Amino acid sequence: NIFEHKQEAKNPFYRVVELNDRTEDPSVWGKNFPMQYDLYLRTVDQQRTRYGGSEALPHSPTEGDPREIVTRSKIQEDERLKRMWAGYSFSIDYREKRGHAWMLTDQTFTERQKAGPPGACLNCHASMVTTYNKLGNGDIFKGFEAVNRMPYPEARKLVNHPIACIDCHDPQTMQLRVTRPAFIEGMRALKASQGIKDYDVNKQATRQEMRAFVCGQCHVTYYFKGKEKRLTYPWDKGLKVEQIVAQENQDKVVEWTHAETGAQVFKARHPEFETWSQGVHARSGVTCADCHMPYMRQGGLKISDHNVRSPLLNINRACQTCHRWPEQELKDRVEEIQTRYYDTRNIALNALMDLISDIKAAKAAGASDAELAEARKWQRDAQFYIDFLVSENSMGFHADQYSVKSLAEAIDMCRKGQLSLRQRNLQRVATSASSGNAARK
Amino acid sequence: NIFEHKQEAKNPFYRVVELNDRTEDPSVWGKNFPMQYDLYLRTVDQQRTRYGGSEALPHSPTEGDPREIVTRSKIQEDERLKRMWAGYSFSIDYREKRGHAWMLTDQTFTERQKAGPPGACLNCHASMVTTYNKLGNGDIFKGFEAVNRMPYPEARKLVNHPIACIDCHDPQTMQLRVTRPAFIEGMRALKASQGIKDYDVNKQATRQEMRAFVCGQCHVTYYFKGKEKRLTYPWDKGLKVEQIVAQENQDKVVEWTHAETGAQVFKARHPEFETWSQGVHARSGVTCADCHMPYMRQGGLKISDHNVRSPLLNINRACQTCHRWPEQELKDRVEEIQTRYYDTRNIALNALMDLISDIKAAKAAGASDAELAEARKWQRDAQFYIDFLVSENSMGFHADQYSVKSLAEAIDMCRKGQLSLRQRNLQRVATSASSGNAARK
Amino acid sequence: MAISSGINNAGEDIFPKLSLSERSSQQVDRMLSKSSLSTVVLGVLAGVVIGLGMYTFVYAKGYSYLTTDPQACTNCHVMQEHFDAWQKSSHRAVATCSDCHTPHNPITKYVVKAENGFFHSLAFTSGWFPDNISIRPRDARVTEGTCRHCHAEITTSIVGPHSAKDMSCVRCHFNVGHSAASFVMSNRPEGQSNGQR
Ligand code: HEC
Ligand code: HEC
Ligand code: HEC
Ligand code: HEC
Ligand code: HEC
Ligand code: HEC
Ligand code: HEC
Ligand code: HEC
Ligand code: HEC
Ligand code: HEC
Ligand code: HEC
Ligand code: HEC
Ligand code: HEC
Ligand code: HEC
Ligand SMILES: [Ca+2]
Ligand SMILES: [Ca+2]
Repeated sequence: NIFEHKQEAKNPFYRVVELNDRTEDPSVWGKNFPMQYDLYLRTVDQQRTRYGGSEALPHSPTEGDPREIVTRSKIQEDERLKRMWAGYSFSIDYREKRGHAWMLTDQTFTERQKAGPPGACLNCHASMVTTYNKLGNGDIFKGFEAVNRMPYPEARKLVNHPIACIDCHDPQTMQLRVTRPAFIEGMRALKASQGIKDYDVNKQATRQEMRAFVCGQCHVTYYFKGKEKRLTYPWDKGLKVEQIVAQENQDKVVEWTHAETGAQVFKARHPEFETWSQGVHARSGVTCADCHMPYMRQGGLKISDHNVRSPLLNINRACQTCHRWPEQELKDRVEEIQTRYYDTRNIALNALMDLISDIKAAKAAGASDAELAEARKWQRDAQFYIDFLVSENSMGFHADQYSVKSLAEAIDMCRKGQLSLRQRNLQRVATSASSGNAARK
Repeated sequence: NIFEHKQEAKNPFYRVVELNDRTEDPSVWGKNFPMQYDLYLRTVDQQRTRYGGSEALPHSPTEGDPREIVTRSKIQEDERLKRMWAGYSFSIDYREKRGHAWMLTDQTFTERQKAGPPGACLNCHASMVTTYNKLGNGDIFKGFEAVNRMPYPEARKLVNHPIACIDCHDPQTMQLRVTRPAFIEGMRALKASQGIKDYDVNKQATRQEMRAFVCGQCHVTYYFKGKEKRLTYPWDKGLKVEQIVAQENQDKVVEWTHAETGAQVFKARHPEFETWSQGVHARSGVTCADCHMPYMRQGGLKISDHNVRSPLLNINRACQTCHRWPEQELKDRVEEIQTRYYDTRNIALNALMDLISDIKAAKAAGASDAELAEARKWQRDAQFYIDFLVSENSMGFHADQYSVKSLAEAIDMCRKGQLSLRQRNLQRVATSASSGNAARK
Repeated sequence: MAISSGINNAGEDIFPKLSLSERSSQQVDRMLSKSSLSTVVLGVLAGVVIGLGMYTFVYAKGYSYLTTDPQACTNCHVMQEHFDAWQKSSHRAVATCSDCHTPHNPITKYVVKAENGFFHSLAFTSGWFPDNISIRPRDARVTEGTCRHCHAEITTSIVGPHSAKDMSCVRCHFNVGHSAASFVMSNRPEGQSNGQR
C-alpha cells in the first residue's frame, strides 16, 4: 500500500545490524536487506533450459559424497569431452554447473578431488574475504598466497559459506567491490597491455564496469602458477582466445600429458567474462548483472534479482526492457544462435577426435617423438581453443560470431595436425612409392 | 525555406504526366517524382568504404571497351579467386561492383563476354518490363523465355536502360512490385517447401517484404537451366547455402571443369538476399530498403533515398533510426564484424588452395580418376560454399554468425578432401611401409 | 581500440558518450560540414542568425517550446515522429514532452525551453540538422533528471546510498518516451517479421 511505499522510499533499507568486514554470515546481512537475501537463497533451485540451466538428478549418498542431488555428467553425455581430457582429472568427473548455493558442496565432493587440488581452488567456491583477511592480517594478497599453496582439505577447513554478500559488496556503503587478488592482478595486466598503468579496479572502474567485474572474479579461465600454486588469469596480451593461448604458451603452461597421444596439454575453464567481452552486448555496455541479475519490483522498490540464473528463465526482466520482441521470439533467437554454435562445435570436436586417433595410430606404428612433435603441437593449441569454447557456458550466445570464428580456426588446426602427420609418413615412404611427389608437394 | 516546408507538407506529388507499363524512360517518371529521380541518377557516384563501395579507376577506352572509368579487378587483388575459378570466365575478368547506373555498361563490356553469355544475363542488368511485355505480347513469362535463350548480343539490342522505375514500381499506384519471373518462380518454390501452395508474391507479400523482394529479384545466386538457358533461383529446399548446394547437386548443375584439378564445379553469385535472410536484421523485419534506401527529409517530405549505395556512406539515415550509437561506433561495429569474417575467409581460401594443389599433384603423379573422385567431390562442394560467401557483398555483415559458420564447414570440407587423397596414397604404399596402419586407421 | 576488449565499452570512457557528448559533437560537425555556409554563419553571425531564429521562433511557432502541450511540439513536423511514438508509449498518459525535456525546476525550466526553442527554430529554418536527431548532452542530463524526479521513490534502492557512482536510466529505458522501435513499427504492420528464414 502507498503508505508503506512512502516509508521505504525515504529509507529503503533499515539498518537493523551494523555490518563490517568481519561479518561473513549472509543471514546477518539479510537482516538489513531481507529481499536480496531471500532471492540469494533461491540459487538452490535447478531448472533446465534447452542448452543451459541445470537438471537435478537424485544421487544416493556415500560417505565419500553425501550429496542427495547432483547434476548431469557432461563427460557421460559426450564421450568426446572425456577423450579430449584423457589422463586429466576432468575425464574422471565433469558435471553441469548449477546455482551459487551449490558451489562449495560441489567442489568439495567432486571426484576431481582425487587429483589432490590446491587451496587455490577455494578462491571461486567460497566466501573468502574474512579468511584472506585473517591469514594475511588485513592484507588480502598475503591471505590469498597463504590459501593458494595449502592442500585443499586443509584450506577447506578455513571456509564456511559459498559466495556471500561480503564477496561483492562493501559492508559500509553496499557498493560493489572486487575482493579477489587474481582478478585485480589480471585486470592490471590487461589494462597495462592497453597502455593504462597501475590500474586499480576498485578505484578506477565505473559502476557499470563493476556490474561485470564482480562476476569476472570467477567466471574466467585460469591456471596455477609455479609451486606456490598462484591463481593466475592469463590476460597480459588480451582477452581473446588466441591472446590467451599465446600467453600460456609463453608461460610454458603444461597441466597434463594426453593419455592417448602423449601431447603436453593445458586446460581452459568457463571463460564467460573473456567471451562476453568480445560480444556486441559488452560493446553496448550491457553487463552480466543486466541479464543475470535484472532489476525487479518488490514492494515499491526496484531491486536486483539476486537469484542469479539463466536469463532464459527470466526473459521479461532480463531482455524485454531493451528488446521489444515477444518472449518466445527472444528465446528462439538465443536458441538459433546457440544451435549454430552447437553444430560448429560438433565439427570441431570431431576434427579433434580424428587428430587424436591419427597421432595415436602413428605412435602405435612406431613414429618417433620427433616425427610426432608437430602434430602434438597442433593438438595442444587446437585443443585449448576447443576447450575454451566448450567450457564457456552460454553455448555461443555471449559472442556469437567470435565464438564460431574461433571454432573455425580450431578446425583448421586439427586438420593441419592430421596432414602434418600423414605428410611425414608419406615422405618416409616416398622413395618407394610413385605417389611420393603427390604427397610431398 | 520554410514556405516550401509547409507547401510540400500539404501536397507531396504533382501528376505532371500519365505513366503506364509502356513508359520505360525514367526521366519521364522523373517529371512526377523529381526528387526520387535526381537521387536515382546519383548512383553513378563511386566511393570506397573499408571493404565495400567501389573505386573509380581510369581506363583508356578501346573499341572493344569504350569505358573511361572501371572498378578494381578482384581477381588481380586476390590471385586465389582466379585460381578457384580456373577455366571459367570469372578467371578472365571479375571486378568490384558499383552503382545501379553502371549495370548495363559493365555487363556489356566485361571480358566475360568472350564466353558468349545468353540473353538471360539481361534480366538483372537492364530495365526489362517493356521488353518482356513486347516479346510475350503482355505475358512477361513468355517474354522472359524468349530473351533467356537469345545470344546476348541479339538480346542486348532490345534493351535501352539499366534498372528503371518501372522495374520496381507499378506505374499507376507507385506500389512496389516484382517484375522478374525467375524471382516469382524461386519464391513460389521456397514457399512450397514451407508448406505454402501457389504463392503469388505480388498478391501475398507484405509491404515490408516487398522492400526486400524487389532487391531479391537480382541480388541472388542463380544458374541457367537446360539449353533454354532458363534463369533459375535454386531455392526449392531453402535459402541456406547447404540447402542451395543440395538443390544444385540434385539438378546436377555443372558449369565448368576446373582447369587444374578436373573437378566438375559450379558457381555461386552475389547471394545478398539469401544471406540477409539468415541474419538478425531480417529476423527483426529490417529490409534492404531500410538500410540501402533509408528515408530522408526533403523539404517537408520523407522520401526514400533512391541513391542506392553502401549504408556506411549514409549512417545517420541508414542506422541511427534504430541504433542510438554514434556514427563512428556504428562504423566500427560493422568493420569488426567484417574483419572477423575476412580473417576466416582467408583461412578458407587457403584451405581450398591446398586442396587444389594436392589434387593437381596427385593427378600429376598419375592418380586415376577413380582415386581422385572423392577429393574432387569435396572440392566441388567446398568451393561452392566458399564462392557463395566470397561473392556475397557485405563481407559478412548481413548475417555475421551464419556466414562464419558456413566458412567453418567449408574449411573442414577442404581439409577432408586433402586427407581423402593422402589416405588413399598411403594405402597404396601401405604394404611397403610400416606406417601403413597409421594411415589406414 | 574498442575492439580489443569490450570492457572499455562497458565503462565511462565509452558508455556515457553513447548517449551524450560524442553523439552530439559529431552531430554538430555534421550540421556544419553539411552547409558550406558554416563560414558564412560565422560571418553574418548575430544579425541574420538571430533574425532567422526569431523569425521562425514566431513563424514556425518555436515559441511552442514555451508551452507544455505536446501538440505544440508537432508544430514542427520534424517532431511528428516523436509525437506519434510518444502516443504509443507507456508515458502518453502520464508525461508530456516537456515533462521529460525540461527541468522540473521552475527557474531553469524556462531558460531551457527558450534556448531550445530558439536554437531548434534556427536549426529548423536553416536545415542544419541530421535526419535522425539525437539528444544533446545537456538535454539528456535534463531528461535523466526528470526520470529521477518522478520515480524517486521506486529508485531510491538503486540510486540511493548504495551507489556513489551514478547510472543512466535511459541505458535500459531508452524507449519509454518514444522508442526507435516504434518509429520502425510505425511504417509496417505491427510486429511484422520478414517471412524469410
Ligand atoms: C545480453 C545478456 C547477457 C549478458 C550481458 C551476459 N549473459 Fe550470461 N548468458 C546469457 C544467456 C542468454 C545465456 C544462455 C542461458 C541458457 O542457455 O539457458 C547465458 C549463459 C550464462 C551462463 C550459464 C548459465 C546457465 O544457466 O547455463 C553463465 C555462467 C553466464 N552466462 C555468465 C555470464 C557472465 C559472467 C557475464 C558477464 C561477464 C554474462 N553472463 C553476461 C545472457 C547474458
Ligand atoms: C566466488 C566466485 C563466483 C562469483 C563472484 C560469481 N560466480 Fe557465478 N558461479 C560460480 C560457481 C562456482 C558456479 C557453479 C556452482 C556449482 O555448479 O556448484 C557459478 C554458477 C553460476 C551460474 C549458473 C547458475 C545455474 O543455474 O546454472 C550463473 C548464471 C552465474 N554463476 C552467474 C554469475 C554472475 C552473473 C555473477 C556476478 C553477478 C557471478 N556468477 C559471480 C562462481 C562465482
Ligand atoms: C577462477 C575461478 C575458479 C577456480 C579457481 C575454480 N573454479 Fe570451479 N568453477 C568455477 C565456475 C565459474 C564454475 C561454474 C561454471 C562451470 O561449471 O563451467 C565452476 C564449477 C565447478 C564445479 C561444478 C561443475 C564441474 O566442473 O563439475 C566443480 C566440481 C568445480 N568447479 C571444482 C573446482 C576445483 C576442484 C577447483 C580447483 C582445481 C576449482 N573448481 C577452481 C570457478 C572456479
Ligand atoms: C555475485 C555478486 C553478488 C552477491 C554475492 C551479492 N550481491 Fe548484492 N548486488 C550485486 C550487484 C551486481 C548489484 C547491483 C549493484 C549496482 O547496480 O551497482 C547488487 C545490489 C545490491 C543492493 C542494492 C539494491 C539492489 O538490489 O540493486 C543490495 C542492498 C544488495 N545487493 C544486497 C546484497 C545482500 C544482502 C547480499 C547477500 C545476501 C548480496 N547483495 C549478495 C551483486 C551481488
Ligand atoms: C541493457 C540493454 C540490453 C539487454 C538487457 C539485453 N540486450 Fe540484447 N542487445 C542490446 C544491444 C544494444 C544490442 C546490439 C544491437 C543494438 O544496438 O540494438 C543487442 C543485441 C542483441 C541480439 C543480436 C546480437 C547478435 O549477435 O545477433 C540478440 C539476439 C539479443 N540482443 C538478445 C538479447 C537477449 C536474449 C537478452 C536477455 C538475455 C538481451 N539481449 C538483453 C541491448 C540489450
Ligand atoms: C541492417 C542493414 C542492412 C540490411 C537490412 C541489408 N544490408 Fe546490405 N549492406 C549493409 C552493410 C552495412 C553493408 C556493408 C557496406 C560496406 O562494407 O561498405 C552492406 C553491403 C551490401 C552490398 C554491397 C554494397 C557495397 O557498397 O559494397 C549489397 C549489394 C547489399 N548490401 C545488398 C543488400 C540487399 C539486396 C539486402 C536485402 C536482401 C541488404 N543488403 C540488406 C547493411 C544492410
Ligand atoms: C535489375 C537488377 C537489380 C535490382 C532489382 C537491384 N539491383 Fe542492386 N545491383 C544490380 C547490379 C547489376 C549491380 C552492379 C552494377 C555494376 O557493378 O555495374 C548492383 C549494385 C548494387 C549495389 C552496389 C552499389 C555500389 O556503390 O557498389 C547496392 C548497394 C545494391 N545494388 C543494392 C540494391 C538494393 C538495396 C536493391 C533493392 C532496393 C537493388 N540493389 C535492386 C542489380 C540490381
Ligand atoms: C540474378 C541476377 C543476375 C544475373 C542473371 C546476372 N547478373 Fe551480373 N550482377 C548481378 C548483381 C546483383 C551484380 C552486383 C553484385 C556483384 O557484382 O557481386 C552483378 C554484377 C555484374 C558485373 C560487375 C561485377 C563483375 O562481376 O565484374 C558484371 C560484369 C556482370 N554482373 C555481368 C553479368 C553477366 C555477363 C551475366 C550473365 C552471364 C550476368 N551478369 C548475369 C546480378 C545478375
Ligand atoms: C531498385 C528498386 C527501385 C527503383 C529502380 C526505383 N524505386 Fe522508387 N522506391 C523503391 C522502394 C524500395 C521504395 C519504398 C517503398 C515502400 O516503402 O513501400 C520506393 C519508393 C518510391 C516512392 C514513394 C515515396 C518514397 O520516396 O518513399 C516514389 C514516388 C518512388 N519510389 C519513385 C521512383 C522513381 C521516380 C524511380 C525512377 C527514377 C524509382 N522510384 C525507382 C525502390 C525503387
Ligand atoms: C529498422 C531498424 C534497424 C535498422 C535501420 C538497422 N538496424 Fe541494426 N539491428 C536492429 C535490430 C532489431 C537488431 C537486433 C538486436 C535488437 O533486437 O536490438 C539489430 C542488430 C544490429 C547489430 C548486432 C548484430 C550482430 O549480429 O552483432 C549490429 C552490429 C547492427 N544492428 C548494426 C546496424 C547497422 C550498421 C545499421 C545500418 C547500416 C543497422 N544496424 C540498421 C535494427 C535495425
Ligand atoms: C521550431 C520547430 C520545433 C518545435 C516547435 C519543436 N522542435 Fe524539437 N527540434 C527541432 C529541430 C529542428 C531539432 C533538431 C536540432 C538539432 O539536431 O540540431 C529538434 C531537436 C529536439 C531535441 C533533441 C536535440 C536536443 O537539443 O537535445 C529534443 C529533445 C526536442 N527537439 C524536443 C522538443 C520538444 C519537447 C518540443 C515541444 C516542447 C519541441 N522539440 C518542439 C524543431 C522543433
Ligand atoms: C517519458 C519521458 C519522455 C517523454 C514523455 C518524451 N521524451 Fe523525448 N526523449 C526521452 C529520452 C529518454 C530521450 C533520449 C533517448 C536516447 O537517448 O536514445 C529523448 C529524446 C528525444 C529527442 C531526440 C531524439 C533522440 O532519440 O535522441 C527528441 C526530438 C524528443 N525526445 C522529442 C520528444 C517529443 C516531441 C515528445 C512529446 C511528443 C517527447 N520527446 C516526449 C524521453 C521522453
Ligand atoms: C512527469 C512524471 C514522469 C516523468 C518525467 C517520467 N516518468 Fe516514468 N512514469 C511516470 C508514471 C506516472 C508512470 C506510470 C505509473 C508507474 O508505473 O509508476 C511511469 C511509468 C514508468 C515506467 C513503467 C512503464 C514502462 O515503460 O515500463 C518506466 C520504466 C518509467 N516510467 C521510466 C521512466 C524514465 C526512464 C523516465 C525518464 C526518461 C521517466 N520514466 C520519466 C511518470 C514519469
Ligand atoms: C540495468 C537496466 C536498468 C536501469 C539502468 C534502470 N532500470 Fe528501471 N527497470 C529495469 C527493469 C528490468 C525493470 C522491470 C522490473 C520488473 O518488471 O519487475 C525496470 C522497471 C522500472 C520502473 C517500473 C516499475 C513499475 O512500477 O512498473 C521504473 C519506474 C523504472 N524502472 C525507472 C528507472 C529509473 C528512473 C532509472 C534510473 C535511475 C532506471 N529505471 C534504471 C531496468 C533498468
Ligand atoms: Ca554478433
Ligand atoms: Ca548475430
